[in-house]
Amino acid sequence: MATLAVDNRFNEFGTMSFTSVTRVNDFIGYLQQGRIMGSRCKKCGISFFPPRADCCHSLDSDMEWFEVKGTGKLLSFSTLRFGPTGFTQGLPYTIAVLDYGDYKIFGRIESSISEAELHIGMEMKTCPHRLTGGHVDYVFQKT
Amino acid sequence: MATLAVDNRFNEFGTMSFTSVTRVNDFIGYLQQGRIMGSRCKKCGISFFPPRADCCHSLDSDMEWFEVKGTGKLLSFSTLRFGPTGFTQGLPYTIAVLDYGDYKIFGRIESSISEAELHIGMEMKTCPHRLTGGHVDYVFQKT
Amino acid sequence: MGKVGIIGVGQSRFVRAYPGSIREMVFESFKEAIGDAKIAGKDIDATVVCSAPEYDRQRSPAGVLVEYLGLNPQPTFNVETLCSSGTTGIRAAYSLVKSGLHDIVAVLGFQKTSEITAADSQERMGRGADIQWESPFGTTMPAYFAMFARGHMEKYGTTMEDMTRVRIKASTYGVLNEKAMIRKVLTINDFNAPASRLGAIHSSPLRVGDCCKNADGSSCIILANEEKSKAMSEKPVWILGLGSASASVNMAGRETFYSFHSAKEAAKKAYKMAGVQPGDIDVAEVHDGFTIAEIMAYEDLGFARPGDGPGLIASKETYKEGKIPVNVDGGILSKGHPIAATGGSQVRAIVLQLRGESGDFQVKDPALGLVHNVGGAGLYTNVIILGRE
Amino acid sequence: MGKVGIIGVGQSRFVRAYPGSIREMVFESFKEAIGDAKIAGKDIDATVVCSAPEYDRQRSPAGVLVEYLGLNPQPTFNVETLCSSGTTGIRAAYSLVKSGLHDIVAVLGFQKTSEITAADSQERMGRGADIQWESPFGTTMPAYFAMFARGHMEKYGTTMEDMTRVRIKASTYGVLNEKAMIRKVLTINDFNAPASRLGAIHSSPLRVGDCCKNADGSSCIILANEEKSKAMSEKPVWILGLGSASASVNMAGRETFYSFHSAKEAAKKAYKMAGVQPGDIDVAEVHDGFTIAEIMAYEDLGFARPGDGPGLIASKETYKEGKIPVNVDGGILSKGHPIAATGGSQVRAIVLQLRGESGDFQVKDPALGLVHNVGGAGLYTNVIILGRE
Ligand SMILES: [Zn+2]
Ligand SMILES: [Zn+2]
Repeated sequence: MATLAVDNRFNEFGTMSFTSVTRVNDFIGYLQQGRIMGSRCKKCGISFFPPRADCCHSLDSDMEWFEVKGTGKLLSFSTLRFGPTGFTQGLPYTIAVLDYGDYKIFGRIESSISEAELHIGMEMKTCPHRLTGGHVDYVFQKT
Repeated sequence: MATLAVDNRFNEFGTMSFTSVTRVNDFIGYLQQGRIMGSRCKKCGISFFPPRADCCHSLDSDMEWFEVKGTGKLLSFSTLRFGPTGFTQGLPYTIAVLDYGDYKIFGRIESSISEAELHIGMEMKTCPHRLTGGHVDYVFQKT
Repeated sequence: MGKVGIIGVGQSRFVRAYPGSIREMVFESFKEAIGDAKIAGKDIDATVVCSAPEYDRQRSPAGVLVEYLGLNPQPTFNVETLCSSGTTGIRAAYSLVKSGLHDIVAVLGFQKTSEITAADSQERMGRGADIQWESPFGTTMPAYFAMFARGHMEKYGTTMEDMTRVRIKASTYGVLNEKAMIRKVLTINDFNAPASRLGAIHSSPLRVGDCCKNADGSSCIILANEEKSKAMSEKPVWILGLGSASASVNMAGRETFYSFHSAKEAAKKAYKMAGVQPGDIDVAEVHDGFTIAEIMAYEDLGFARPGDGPGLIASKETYKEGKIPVNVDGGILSKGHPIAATGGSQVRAIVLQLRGESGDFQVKDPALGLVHNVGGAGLYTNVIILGRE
Repeated sequence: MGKVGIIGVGQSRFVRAYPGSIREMVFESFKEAIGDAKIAGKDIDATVVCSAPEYDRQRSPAGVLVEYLGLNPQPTFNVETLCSSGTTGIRAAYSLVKSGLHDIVAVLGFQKTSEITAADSQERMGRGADIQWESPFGTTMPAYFAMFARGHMEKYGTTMEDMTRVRIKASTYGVLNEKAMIRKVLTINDFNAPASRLGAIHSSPLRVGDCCKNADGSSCIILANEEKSKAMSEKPVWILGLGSASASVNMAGRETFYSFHSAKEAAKKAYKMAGVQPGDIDVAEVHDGFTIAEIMAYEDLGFARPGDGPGLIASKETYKEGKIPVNVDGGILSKGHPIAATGGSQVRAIVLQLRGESGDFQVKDPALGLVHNVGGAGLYTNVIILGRE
């Protein structure tokens, strides 16, 4: 994983990023290529999302990337009518968690999907998403 | 002492203020009139500078204003060549403490006084001072 | 090792915008607690200051506060666990006393949220989430709790009307509490009337009326060892049990969305330490920052079985005359939420109940009380069990 | 009540800019401490997180760190006393163990100061002063310590050369410490040469070379009760004395400018609790954020009489072979100052000394060690006495 002193790619994650430097900055590189990646401990085999540079089970730092594939089950969601500073332009928007079994993913529902179309337990997929200004994140879409 | 919800006069204290609302906002009113005031507990008779709305001895809040007069003895000082964000324009400047006996005052030495003119123990006086933008504070001057 | 007692409690009136500085605001509750304990500042061996630091520009407020209160050179430090900072301070103070390091410790909790806008406040609370992986999506505390509300509705069939009942109960007692910020009796009409402000969706399914409001305020709780408690206080209240737990900050690390695992863990530890059961509790303060949070608290604390929280409030068993009165001082929903002052206010409420000094909302002769204080969306929970004996 | 021991210590390398996030930086010292203690994460019953929160955008870092380290659902909280936050965490952890609430507690100290500019950093440190009455004048920590340097010079005739000696000693050991940020042997020429960077005035009378540099880093100290310490560790180090004190944050509240009253108070309490005298201490880490601070520490701790601090270093008695070796790991001046990680680094240095594991800078067979950690310009001081028995 990248360890360049000036690798601040994480600045480009989401509508507004609060983190610049992280040892999992390659996540952003993959995302810009259209791939959503988690990390897996080579020793334990445990899959982590969000990805980590270090395994909290074995305390090893020898990790490999894996691609998030398939669908996850919608665990819960909420549509915000009030957003924090920096996010009010995009209102309303819906945050949610998908359960992929080995791991879960927190993110936003794709903006064209109405709340009425959502129900807990439905299968959704996680898709790369480009924002203005070169920022990237991911959204949950219907299968 | 003032208790208006919108009395934010303390915004005008010093080069850059970090406090807007305080129950001793009248200090700023007096300072704008050219008077430097401390506060005294009516019950204990203890004089406080900086002024307080509450006495930490009797836990009473019945205070009266008194004017800082006469001279104080220079206890220590330092001339800054590096200042924090918002203060670099005025460099170098000298911070100091004067001992008035009943109380002490922290502030800046008047900018025309060179460091070579200063020595610990010298008598100085505290004078009102106007800054740009309607801000006010006080400076220590030679007697 | 002896017991640890609470010998003095104080709270400022919680307000939208306190017309003074943090030191002046904290002075109010400190003076009340000192007067309540009938001690002097010099009797205090150490202080613990509770604050969520993003709300004020003063760094390291502990230093400023102890100077203003005349408590130098005694030691002090700041503690923080978001909205549960106040009870974290009490836990820290308990251990300082119990360990023998200090005899008498004051816990000062405060927040002056009025100096920033509501959106900025949500942004700061959002940064109490995982700033790397969640805040970039525009998260807020109401939206996190809303996910638990939706999870609870899905799992147990809980309705918006069940949540409305929590707010109505809070208003019933808030109107009686002179220190509360919101003092208006609410009815179901306040939610259901057309164009109702409280009924408007905030973060679905939660409505504006399901969410607490930020406030300015301070609280002060004074703890002492057993010897000093008995010597100095006519009615010391004893800390019998303390439980604390954490959960993953990232929602992707949570197993379920209808319960707070940290609350269940903290409760289990507190009950074990006190050697009591949920059914033994006579009066409780739970963290009702959101209506759903009170319903989940009933279940996480064992006052109701999982899914039976709505039934407990529907049958009014958490009213003052019920089998387990909860938040009968109006709770956070009525008092307002000055983040790190809230835990101290909850503890004060239970101490006054156990002393029989709660006036209009006094529960009949309680012997055991409980405080449940949550930081973040179940990220941290503290549970404290207090008793007369 | 049994003793409280330290069974594991860890520290990341202190660097100017850590190429990762705070969670990743804390992982480094945590892993080292866990390995040192030969325990697993699940053995840890609670964590205390030490951070001066203005340096990072993550609010409430405790939650994020315990999740990353796999320590849920055990409780955690944040503590802060500016530059002494690290030892405040150890004091809090001591009382959590001693009180019986927990058996094993990890103290995580960290700061990532590199994400903000040096001027912004000074501004934040300045807001660690009284923001109402002092920060509007443009205060910084170097200027505050400079006022004490000038006071000490006036009172005792201390010279700039005396202060230079402190920095030279630090550099002597910093070069040997693989975890130090600044690893270069300095001589008096580095201060006195024309156009010398270290000799340039920073805040008179202090020069650039009298001031430490901010750093990024983390530390981890693992405490355990007596039973677990003896069972788990071959060489537990015991916490024998703890002293803590505060002083007025406003310089207008200080009596003198040649000593820190909080340090004298804290030392008095720590010596009393441990039942030892200054002359009994075999090795010490003192808070040398500024050269003058180490000289004052000698006097405040009783290693030298008031005014005799300069003589103690001039006679090299605080070198490794002297009667009271001080900061022989390079101190803050060489290691760099990752604010809330510093206290843990100091404690780690003494623990390794008492175990005989300090390598190139091992003092001969020390039995008693002392840590002195100052927050602000003498606003807070913690003193901790550690021993092999
Ligand atoms: Zn692993
Ligand atoms: Zn008085």
